[in-house]
Parts: sequence; C-alpha cells; structure tokens
Amino acid sequence: MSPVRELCEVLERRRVGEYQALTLAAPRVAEGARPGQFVHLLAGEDRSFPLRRPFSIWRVERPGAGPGAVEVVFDVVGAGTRALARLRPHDVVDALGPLGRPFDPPEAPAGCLLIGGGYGAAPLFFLAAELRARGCRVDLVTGAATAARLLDPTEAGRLGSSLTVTTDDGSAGRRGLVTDPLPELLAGTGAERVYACGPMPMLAAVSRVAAVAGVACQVAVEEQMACGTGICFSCVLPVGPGGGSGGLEPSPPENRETRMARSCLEGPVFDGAAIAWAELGYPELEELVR
Amino acid sequence: MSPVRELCEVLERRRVGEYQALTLAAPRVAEGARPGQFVHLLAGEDRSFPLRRPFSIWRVERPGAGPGAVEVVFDVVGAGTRALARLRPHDVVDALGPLGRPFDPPEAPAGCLLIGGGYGAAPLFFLAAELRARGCRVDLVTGAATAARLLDPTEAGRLGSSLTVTTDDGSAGRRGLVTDPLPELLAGTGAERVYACGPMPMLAAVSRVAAVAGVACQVAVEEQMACGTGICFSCVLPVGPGGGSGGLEPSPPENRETRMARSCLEGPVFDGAAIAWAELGYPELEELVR
Amino acid sequence: MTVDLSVDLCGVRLRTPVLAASGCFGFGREMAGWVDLAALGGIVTKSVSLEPRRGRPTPRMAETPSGMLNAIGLQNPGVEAFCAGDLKFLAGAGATVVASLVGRTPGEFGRLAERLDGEPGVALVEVNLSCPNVEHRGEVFATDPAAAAEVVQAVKRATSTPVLAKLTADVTDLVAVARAVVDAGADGLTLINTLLGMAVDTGRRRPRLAAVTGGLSGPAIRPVAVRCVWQVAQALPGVPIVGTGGVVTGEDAAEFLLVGATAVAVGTGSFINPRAVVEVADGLERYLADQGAGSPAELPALFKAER
Amino acid sequence: MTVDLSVDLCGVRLRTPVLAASGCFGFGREMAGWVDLAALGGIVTKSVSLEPRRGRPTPRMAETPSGMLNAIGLQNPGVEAFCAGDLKFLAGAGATVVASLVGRTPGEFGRLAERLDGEPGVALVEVNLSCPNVEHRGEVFATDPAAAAEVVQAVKRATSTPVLAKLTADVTDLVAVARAVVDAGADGLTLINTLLGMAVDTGRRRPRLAAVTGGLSGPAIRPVAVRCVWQVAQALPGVPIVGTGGVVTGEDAAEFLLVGATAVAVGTGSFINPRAVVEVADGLERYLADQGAGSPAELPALFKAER
Ligand SMILES: Cc1cc2nc3c(=O)[nH]c(=O)nc-3n(C[C@H](O)[C@H](O)[C@H](O)COP(=O)(O)OP(=O)(O)OC[C@H]3O[C@@H](n4cnc5c(N)ncnc54)[C@H](O)[C@@H]3O)c2cc1C
Ligand SMILES: Cc1cc2nc3c(=O)[nH]c(=O)nc-3n(C[C@H](O)[C@H](O)[C@H](O)COP(=O)(O)OP(=O)(O)OC[C@H]3O[C@@H](n4cnc5c(N)ncnc54)[C@H](O)[C@@H]3O)c2cc1C
Ligand SMILES: Cc1cc2nc3c(=O)[nH]c(=O)nc-3n(C[C@H](O)[C@H](O)[C@H](O)COP(=O)(O)O)c2cc1C
Ligand SMILES: Cc1cc2nc3c(=O)[nH]c(=O)nc-3n(C[C@H](O)[C@H](O)[C@H](O)COP(=O)(O)O)c2cc1C
Ligand code: FES
Ligand code: FES
Repeated sequence: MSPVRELCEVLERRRVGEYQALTLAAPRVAEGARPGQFVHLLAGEDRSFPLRRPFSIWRVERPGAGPGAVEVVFDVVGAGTRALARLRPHDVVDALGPLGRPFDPPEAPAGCLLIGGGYGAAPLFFLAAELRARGCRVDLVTGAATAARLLDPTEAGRLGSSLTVTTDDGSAGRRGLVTDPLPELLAGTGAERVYACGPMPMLAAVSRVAAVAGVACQVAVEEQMACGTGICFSCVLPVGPGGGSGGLEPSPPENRETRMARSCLEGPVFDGAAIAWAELGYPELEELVR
Repeated sequence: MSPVRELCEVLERRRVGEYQALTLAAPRVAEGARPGQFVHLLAGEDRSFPLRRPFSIWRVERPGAGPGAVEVVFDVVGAGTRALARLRPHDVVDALGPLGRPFDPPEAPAGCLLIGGGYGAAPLFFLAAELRARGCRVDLVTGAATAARLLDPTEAGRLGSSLTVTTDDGSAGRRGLVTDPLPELLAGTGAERVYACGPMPMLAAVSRVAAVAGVACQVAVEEQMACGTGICFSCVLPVGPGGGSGGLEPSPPENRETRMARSCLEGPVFDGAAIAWAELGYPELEELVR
Repeated sequence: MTVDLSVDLCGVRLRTPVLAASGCFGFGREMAGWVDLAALGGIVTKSVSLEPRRGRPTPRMAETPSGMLNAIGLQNPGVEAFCAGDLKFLAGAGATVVASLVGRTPGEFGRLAERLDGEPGVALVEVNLSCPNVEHRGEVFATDPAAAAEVVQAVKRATSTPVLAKLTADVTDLVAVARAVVDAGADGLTLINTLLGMAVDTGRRRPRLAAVTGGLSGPAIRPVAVRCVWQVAQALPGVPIVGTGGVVTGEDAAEFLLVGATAVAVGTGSFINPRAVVEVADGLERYLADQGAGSPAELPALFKAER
Repeated sequence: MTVDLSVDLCGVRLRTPVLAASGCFGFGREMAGWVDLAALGGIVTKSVSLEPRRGRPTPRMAETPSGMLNAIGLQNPGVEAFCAGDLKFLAGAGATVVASLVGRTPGEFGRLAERLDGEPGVALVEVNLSCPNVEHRGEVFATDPAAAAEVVQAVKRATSTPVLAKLTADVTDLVAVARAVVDAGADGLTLINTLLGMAVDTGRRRPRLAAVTGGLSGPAIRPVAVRCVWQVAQALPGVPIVGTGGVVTGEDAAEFLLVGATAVAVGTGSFINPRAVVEVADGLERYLADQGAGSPAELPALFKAER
C-alpha cells in the first residue's frame, strides 16, 4: 500500500515502563501497515517548522470493528518526543505512513527468532502476531539496560512460544547483552529466520551470529531521517551489491561495489548480510557474511 | 512598581463579542498595575522563539480575597493572538508586566471624557474605575466598525455617567466615527480631561479636538514592540521637545527639536500635545497643538 | 476572478510557478505516489554529476531553529544512470524537468550539458554553482564571478536548453555574481542555495554533522532569500528569477513573487509535507484571487516598495 | 565539581563569559530593574556615534521564523550624552562596559575612541563595522578587509582600551576580513552581526520594515554564527572571539565556546526574556558541571571535530 498523510486524533497516551505509548486514530495508515514499517509524526502547533520524527509501528488495529488505529511506543529523549509526550486525547498528530520496507515473513511456516533491544522490540510485537497468524513458531529475546526499559514484558511473554529476557544490570532476566543467549537459542529452537531491531552494535552482533549459524536474518535499522519518503538522502546506509531493495522500487544501481541505500525507502528493514558492515566499522563481520 | 516576569496560569478564556478575553493568575503584576499599562505575553510551547505580544490591561483583581489576576481582551489577527486564543484553563502564559507609563489621573476630582476605539477601549475600563474611585465624573465614548466589535457595551454603560456609542455602519449607536460626538460632549459635560486609546488617526483627531477645546488630553498609542522593556528601540514615536517621559526615567535628551521616544517605556501613554503629529503625517494638528 | 497560475520561465511555460527544489524531491520518482508529477510547476532534480557520487558519511542532517542543516554531499548515480532511469521515468510521467548539473570543473559542467542536450523531457537546465571548483583551490564556483561565468559559458555552448544559474547568498556582492552569469549567457537565476552553517551536539561535544559544516535551509533563511531576490531583481530587471529558501505556504511564495521572482522552488518544505509543492501552488492561487490578481506575473507591479 | 565562570577576554577579566549584545540591552540602564548589572559578564552598549542619530522610521522590526528583522538605524543620543548619562550610570552600577562605536569614516571611529579613552568604566571597545562607509560608496566597512583594517587602526591609535572588531557574515571570505582586522591591531573579534534580510507583508503587498531591508537575528541565524566562529577560530587560533547570534540558552552558549569562542553575547534573547543574559550564564554553569569542566576555557579542548 502506498503511504498517506493522515491527521490523526490522539485516542490515548499512557506510560509503558519508562516509555510513552501513543494511540492514534489512523484508518488509512492502519489499513495497509505491515510489521517493520514506521510512521513519521509531527505533533503540536509549532511555528518553528520542526522535522517529523520516525517511530516503528508497535500495534495496529485494522479498520473494521473500530475505525482503525496505530500505536507507537517511544522514549522521551529530545524536543520532538517531548512534544509527543505532552499530547492529550483529542489533540491532533500529523502522520505519514505506513513508510518503509517491512520484514519479509517466511514463505512457509518456519521457526523464527525475534530479538529486540529496548524500545527496538516495538516492531517485533507486530511481527510476532503476524508470524503466528501465518503458522510460524516465534521465540522472543528482549534486552534492555534495566528492567524498566524492557518493553512491556508481560505482553512480550504472551507473544511467543518462549521469551528470554536480558538486562545489562541484571535487574530482570539474565544479566548481560541481548545477544549473549542467541547461539544457544538458535540451536535450541532450530529457528530458520532471525529478525532483529535495536541499536546498531546489537544488529551487527545479531547479523554475525545468524551468519555463523547460516540462518537468514533481517534487521531494522535507525538512521536520522528528515523526510522519511526517500527524497532527502539523509538516512543512508552502505549496502553491498546484492543488498537491499526488498520489493520496493530500487534507486538506480550505482557503479560501485556498495551503494548508499536510503533506509526510509529501501529500509528500515535490510537483510543482515546485505549491509556493508565493514564500512560501518565492523570489519570482521563483513568477512563472515561474505 | 517595577515590572516582573510571571508565569501565569490561565484562569479563564472566553469570547467577548468578536474578541477573546483571557484571565491570568498574576499576583505580582496585578499588585502594581495601573490603567494604561500593558502586559507583554508569550503563549504556548513554541520552539520558533516567537516575540511577545503586548496587550493593555483590561481589568485587575488586586491580590487580597483572591491571589490576584489580570484580564486582557484581544482581537485574533495573526499567529500570536491565535496562539493565545487556543489557551485552555491551567495552561501557562509567560507575562512581563505591568509595563509602560500609565495614564495620569487629575490631581483633584474632575470631569473626564474617555474615548475608545474597538478593543482600544480596554484600558479605559480600568481607568474609568480608578477615576471614579478618585471622585471624578466619567463619561465614555466607544466606537467600532460594527456592533460586535464594541467592547462589552453593557459593562461600559455601567462604568460612566454616560455612554455614547458610535459604529461605522450604524449597527449600534450613532452611525459615524467615535470622534464625531466629541466637541458636543466636551461642551456638554464640561470635562477637564480627555483620555483616549485606539488607532492612530483616531488619536490624532481626539488630540485635535481636545487642543481646540483647550482640554488636557492623554492618548495611549500602539506601536510594534519587540522587547516591551526599552532595550530594542523598535517602538518609537516622534515626541516634541516638551514631550514625554511621564515620571519614568527619560532617555538622555537628544540634540533635536523632536526625539524618538520609546512607546514601551516612555509610553504607551503620551500627552496628545507632546506627540510630533506633523512627522506622523498630521501637519495641521501640529499647528494646532503648538 | 479566475486565476491562471501558469508562468513563462525563460521561454518555458510552467503550469504553476511552484517547482520542487533540487535535492529536496529526490529524482522525482519517489514522489509519484504523493503528487501528480505532471501537475507541478516543475521538478528540479537532485544535482547530477558525470560519475556516480556516494556523498558524505552520516549523520547528514541536523534540525535547527525553523530550519535544518544538511551535508548530503551530492550523492547521485551519475548522469548515465540518471538518463536511463529517472529522466526516462519523469518524461514518461509528463513532468516538467529541470535537470540540475554539478561538476568539479567548467569542462565537466559542459560535458554534462552536452550529454543532456536533446534528451527528451529536459525543459531547463539548472547549474548548481554551490560546489567546489577543484581547479581553483576548492573555492565554490558561485563565490567568484569569473569562475561562475566560465561554467555558464561552458554550459551554454553545449546546450540549446535554457539555463538557470543557481547562486549562493554567502557572498559579499551577490549582484556582481548575478551580473557575471547573466552576461555569460544564463537565461535565468535561482536564488538562493543553502547558507553555510554548523551545529554542535553539546552533550557529545562534537559537530552534529559528520561533515562538520553543512547547508542551512528552511523558513529560517527565508528573509535572506527574499532579500537576495529583491536586490537582484532591482539590479537586473527583466532577468527571470526562481526564488528558493523557506517556502512552505502560498503566502511565502507570494513574498518572492512580489519582490520580483518569476517562480519559486520548495525545498525543505517537502520533507515535512510531501504535497507541499502542490499545496503551495493552491495557496498561491487563493492569495492571487484575494488580491484580485489574474496571474502570478501581475504581482511585482502590485508591490509598493516605499511604504 | 565547582565551576569558575570567569574568563579573560583580551586581558579583561569578565565575571561570566556571557555578555549583553550591542543594541539588544539598550544603554544598560533600562535593565537595572531586571538584573544585577554588575553580575553580568559585560554589557555591550548600543552603538554610539559622534552626533545623535534619530534612526529609521517605523515599523522597525518584523518577526520571522525563529528570528526577527530590525532596522533601528543606530538611534543613539551621541557620544557626549552617552558619557554624561548612560556611561556614568553603568560605571556607578559596577557594570563591565563594552562601548560599541559606530562612525561614517575611519576618522569618526578614531575620534569616538579618543573621546572614550580613559572614561572610567569602559573595559573594552567594540567597533561596529556593519555600517556604511560614506567615503566608499556606502559600502559596509566589514565587507572590505582594507576598510575594516583602516577603522581598526584609527581606533587602536586613539585608545589604550582593548578593541573588539565586530564583523558581518555577509561576506565571501570572512577569514580574510578577520585576518585583516587582527593584523591591524584588533585584540579580539565579535562574530556575527545580523544577516541582511527582508520580509514582505503579503496582505498589504509592501515590505514589513519601513527601511525595506534589515538585520536578521535570533536562533534562526545561530548555525551561521557558529560556523563563522568555528572557521575563524580554526584559521586564527589564539584570537579571542565573542560569539553572537541566536544564543538563548546555556547550551547555545556552549556551542560557541566549544568551537572556540572565549565569550558569547546574547542579543534578541533579551527581548523575550529580560533576564536572558543571567539565565544563559546559569545554564552554562550547569552545563560545565555536567561535562566535568571547571571553567569555560576548558571547552575547546573537549571538542572533537572529527566524529
Ligand atoms: C525507522 C525508525 C523507527 C524508530 N522507532 C522508534 C520507536 O519505536 N520508539 C522510539 O522511542 N524511537 C524510535 N526511533 C527513534 C526516534 O525517531 C527518535 O528517538 C526521535 O526521533 C527523537 O526525537 P527527539 O526530537 O525527541 O530527539 P532529539 O535528539 O532532539 O532529535 C534530534 C534529531 O535527531 C533525530 N534522532 C534522535 N534520535 C534518533 C534515533 N535514535 N534514531 C533516528 N533519529 C534520531 C531526530 O529525529 C531529530 O531529527 C525510530 C527511528 C527510526 C529511524
Ligand atoms: C501597548 C499596546 C497595547 C495593546 N493592547 C491590545 C489590546 O488590549 N487588545 C488587542 O487586541 N490588541 C492590543 N494591542 C495590539 C496587539 O499587540 C496585536 O494585535 C498583537 O500583537 C498581534 O499579534 P499577532 O501575532 O496576532 O498578529 P501579527 O499581525 O501576526 O503580528 C506580527 C507582529 O506585528 C505586531 N503587531 C501586529 N498588530 C499590532 C498592533 N496593532 N499593535 C502593535 N503591534 C502589532 C505583533 O506584535 C507582532 O510582532 C496592543 C498593542 C500595544 C503596543
Ligand atoms: C537535503 C538537501 C539537499 C539539497 N541538495 C541540493 C542539490 O543537490 N543541488 C542544489 O542545487 N541544491 C540542493 N539543495 C538546496 C535546495 O535546493 C534549496 O536551494 C535550499 O534548500 C533552500 O530552499 P529551502 O529552504 O526551501 O529548502 C539541497 C537542500 C537540502 C535541504
Ligand atoms: C534590535 C537590534 C539592534 C541592534 N543594534 C546593534 C547595534 O547598535 N550595534 C551592533 O553592533 N549590533 C547591533 N545589533 C546586532 C546584535 O548585537 C547581534 O550581533 C545580532 O543581533 C545577533 O545576535 P542575536 O541573534 O543574539 O540577536 C542589533 C540587533 C538587534 C536585534
Ligand atoms: S529520510 Fe529522507 S531519504 Fe530517507
Ligand atoms: S519595544 Fe523595545 S524599546 Fe520599546
């Protein structure tokens, strides 16, 4: 579905652990949204002409019983998220969406391992629901710095056949990184697909583990975005010759080994093996995934 | 009283004819405010760094029974007043005040004629109350383009011994300009003082009528203001050699016949005879008041 | 009052005087789902060079008060891929294309213009002079009247398409540069490119752009852009100008047209509102109707410079 | 960690590195009710000329996105009234005064400096070079390295007080102008003055300023100002710089100090918040403490230009 601009009424804003969740009446966005896609939001009457802010779609209520809604969950870090955190019901948010390339589900039912860091788990909630609807087994791993920054662990527990939790400080689940239990889980579950979202070093580590295990892996990246619609070229990422376009119209191939792909249009989901990790400062990984 | 900056809770916002009225909890501003002074307001969370907007003080509730409040009334004309018109109770407005030179009441009780154009009547409501408390007879004239733009005529009727109303279109009171009935009223009431607020051509006409009648006259002007505190020099007005400073510290006299006086600091109230009307395009008047 | 929004820009009839600015509308294709490309005044493509360019490292953008900084670094697939892919698409979509060219030497500009000459669908050429001249200590072409003129000459020799020279406001004497490029044959001017700026991430104590400095755009720079158009229109009456810098509403566009621009280009505005180019034109149509003007070309005569 | 906010600016010890910018704090007296004048880093006075000036007609200001335009026209009572009134008051209040000078010829600047030399209370002199040179076709002094240098020489000959040269960013090569005035003896630089801009009242179809064009200030121009300070600090290490342009918070001040400014001056910020100069210094103190810096002078070394 091609993205639309929708002026969305705020249905609810609430706290979720250390995060804020925002539910927007967005029939047209909700209709076509797929896991891994994002909305590009603008809040409030602000004459300073602020740029939009991108957020993964956390949950979708397709139009039907209700008018259709999308929910995002976010961390308050700066001016844009502060403005969103001030919203009250009936306020209006200007949204573009659904934007970007979604996760590709396996063709046939298969075991899937989903790994999310912090609020990065958000799109995996949506993905888990879709994968299970397609008959896939879903195992989840979520990690965060501390317990309060784990995204809705109760709900996460319901989404998959298993949930493994890690925290840096040990305040919940295992102490350590979200990537620590991966090799073991891959072996244990026999997963054929890995899906991940979170900070770049985590995505690099996940891509490496998946490559070593020979399992197909898709990761959703976060680059700074101005437009979100493919026209400003600020959100680029080096992608290898085979990498990228995921069904969306590719930009014309450049005469290069790797090219700078726009993560808003050709991503935010990329094949872990397609990203030119060496250029991003992870040279060993590049060797591995070749 | 020297002005202060106060973060004021919005107590009420309501329609008054075609205008908006805003009541702010402002104990420190309310304490020292005098008629003719203004508040310099900033509304809302806006990252565009908007300038403040000046508004005459319409009503004051001195701290005592309540915590103290000021009320302004305004016309929605642009971005700043639109932002103020969006305020809801409990929102916060950033106010500077009370600013500027107030009207000088007569030393002893005397007849006073007050003339207001449109929302320009606002400071005269406050002034009328003070004059009556001092034992002065007060007669009011208010005019506007049309009935809905007369400021609270019911209340205006209660403020003085008489109220004369004019509208350009005849939809209320006499058809014509607010200045039309002046000569007659000056003669009829025997007023010894004239106070006026409204658009510049009206103030020029009032100053002329008062000069012809030999009655002392003060007018409150409206110039575009950035700072409101005397530091930017954007709000200036040519003032004759005798003109101006009204008890406030004058800026050093310039080596000129007329000088550019800051209307935020030395005004907004000026003696009608002190303004260098010729430089403002009213040459005949200059002759008269000399 | 019916309003006819069309304008003549250097002999080319545009449906509206509102274009998409270079670098702010991709190569046009990306926006096919958002707007009817054929209904726009025109699409200035992202600047195209002879060889593909990868651009700068990220972060490439930073938000600033009422604006943004960018240091994209002219990423583009090179002129051959551009012709084979994007240009063909745009021509097929019926868009009015302004091809933006960028080179490192006057010769490169000339070869680009030659390559595009006669390509179907290119209505105008825009010469992006806000880039370093490698033959001259990396100085930006548009800061030197002689270097800018040399580029324009090279381009004019190579193409029969009308040529717009795009200048920067980061100069002491903009009128001198404008005069030099017009004397060299430029059919019109695009004013202005981004201002050179910088922002600091105070928390991390480093530049917010990987490239350290970048171009400032958006409503923040509109007063500078309007002033530039006014100055040049006063000094060089009759030279068509495309006004660019902070246009996000029809009223903003009207500011530029009143002071003498023939058309405007919407840049950063499209990042916030993908339909900005269309909506600015709609807003301008309402504005003209309100003012009793039948066409954009009537606006300069309605402007009263002395108050 | 205790923070010592004081800095050395051209041999003068300032209580904080946050000054009030010229033209944005009146003559200082107006603000006595709002802030403790003696506690500020310094007060740069409104620019003073030999004779009184009435300034421009109104409207003199217009709000723009994240900024404002002004065309005040250097209204001031002349240097004699300044010395008798404002300067005496400021000296009595214990303020650190930077006297801003404006003339029409290098000779006028020299006479102003002479008149102020030895006046008690003048800690530094700032030469406002963003004004027309009547001996040279009305060109702004700060756009011409030679003319700017000539003014600085005239001032330096006439005074023993340290001299700041205030430059404009509206030039092709700011470093060249900066180098010229430093070579001519300027002890430090103030960067930047307002950018030349214009805004249109579309409803009335006329300029929003009576003077047509005016100076753009406020957060909108901060990225340009930060870039200018960075460029000049890189090119002329060791030359003290007062960064000016859009400072409204302590973080904004930190941007300038990180890229190499010794101090900052708050201009338009004081119009919205009369206590801005104080609050920026407070914010900066918190910032320094957060960053583990003991004084503002430590910031440049903490800046990592390569990401
Ligand atoms: C595809 C995508 C999906 C995202 N999904 C989520 C989500 O579900 N929940 C969530 O909390 N956050 C998410 N983010 C990050 C989120 O966009 C930023 O936290 C947000 O933009 C910060 O804005 P701010 O104004 O509060 O912060 P500031 O730091 O003041 O922002 C300044 C600028 O930097 C950009 N920026 C800051 N942090 C990030 C970041 N981490 N990634 C990209 N740009 C950033 C902003 O967009 C803005 O342009 C996502 C980012 C992307 C690219
Ligand atoms: C001393 C004083 C007292 C005032 N009292 C009142 C009052 O009681 N009620 C009321 O409705 N209005 C009053 N005004 C006018 C009021 O300040 C303007 O209507 C308001 O600033 C418009 O802001 P805006 O952003 O909505 O309009 P815009 O037109 O978008 O404003 C653009 C700029 O122009 C200035 N401006 C616009 N109109 C005026 C004006 N008439 N006078 C001065 N500056 C203006 C604004 O302050 C702003 O800086 C007063 C003005 C002054 C100087
Ligand atoms: C992200 C971005 C990329 C740009 N790329 C180009 C470019 O490739 N060529 C060019 O001539 N101008 C480029 N520009 C400048 C714009 O075309 C325009 O001149 C400038 O941004 C001012 O307009 P605005 O304020 O409407 O954005 C770019 C601007 C931005 C913001
Ligand atoms: C209303 C106004 C008046 C100014 N007057 C002067 C002046 O007299 N002399 C001068 O050197 N700079 C003057 N300036 C420029 C400021 O000192 C400062 O350099 C500029 O505004 C940028 O800083 P800001 O963005 O913090 O305002 C003036 C600026 C404004 C807004
Ligand atoms: S954010 Fe603009 S191209 Fe991706
Ligand atoms: S508004 Fe700034 S001096 Fe009056």
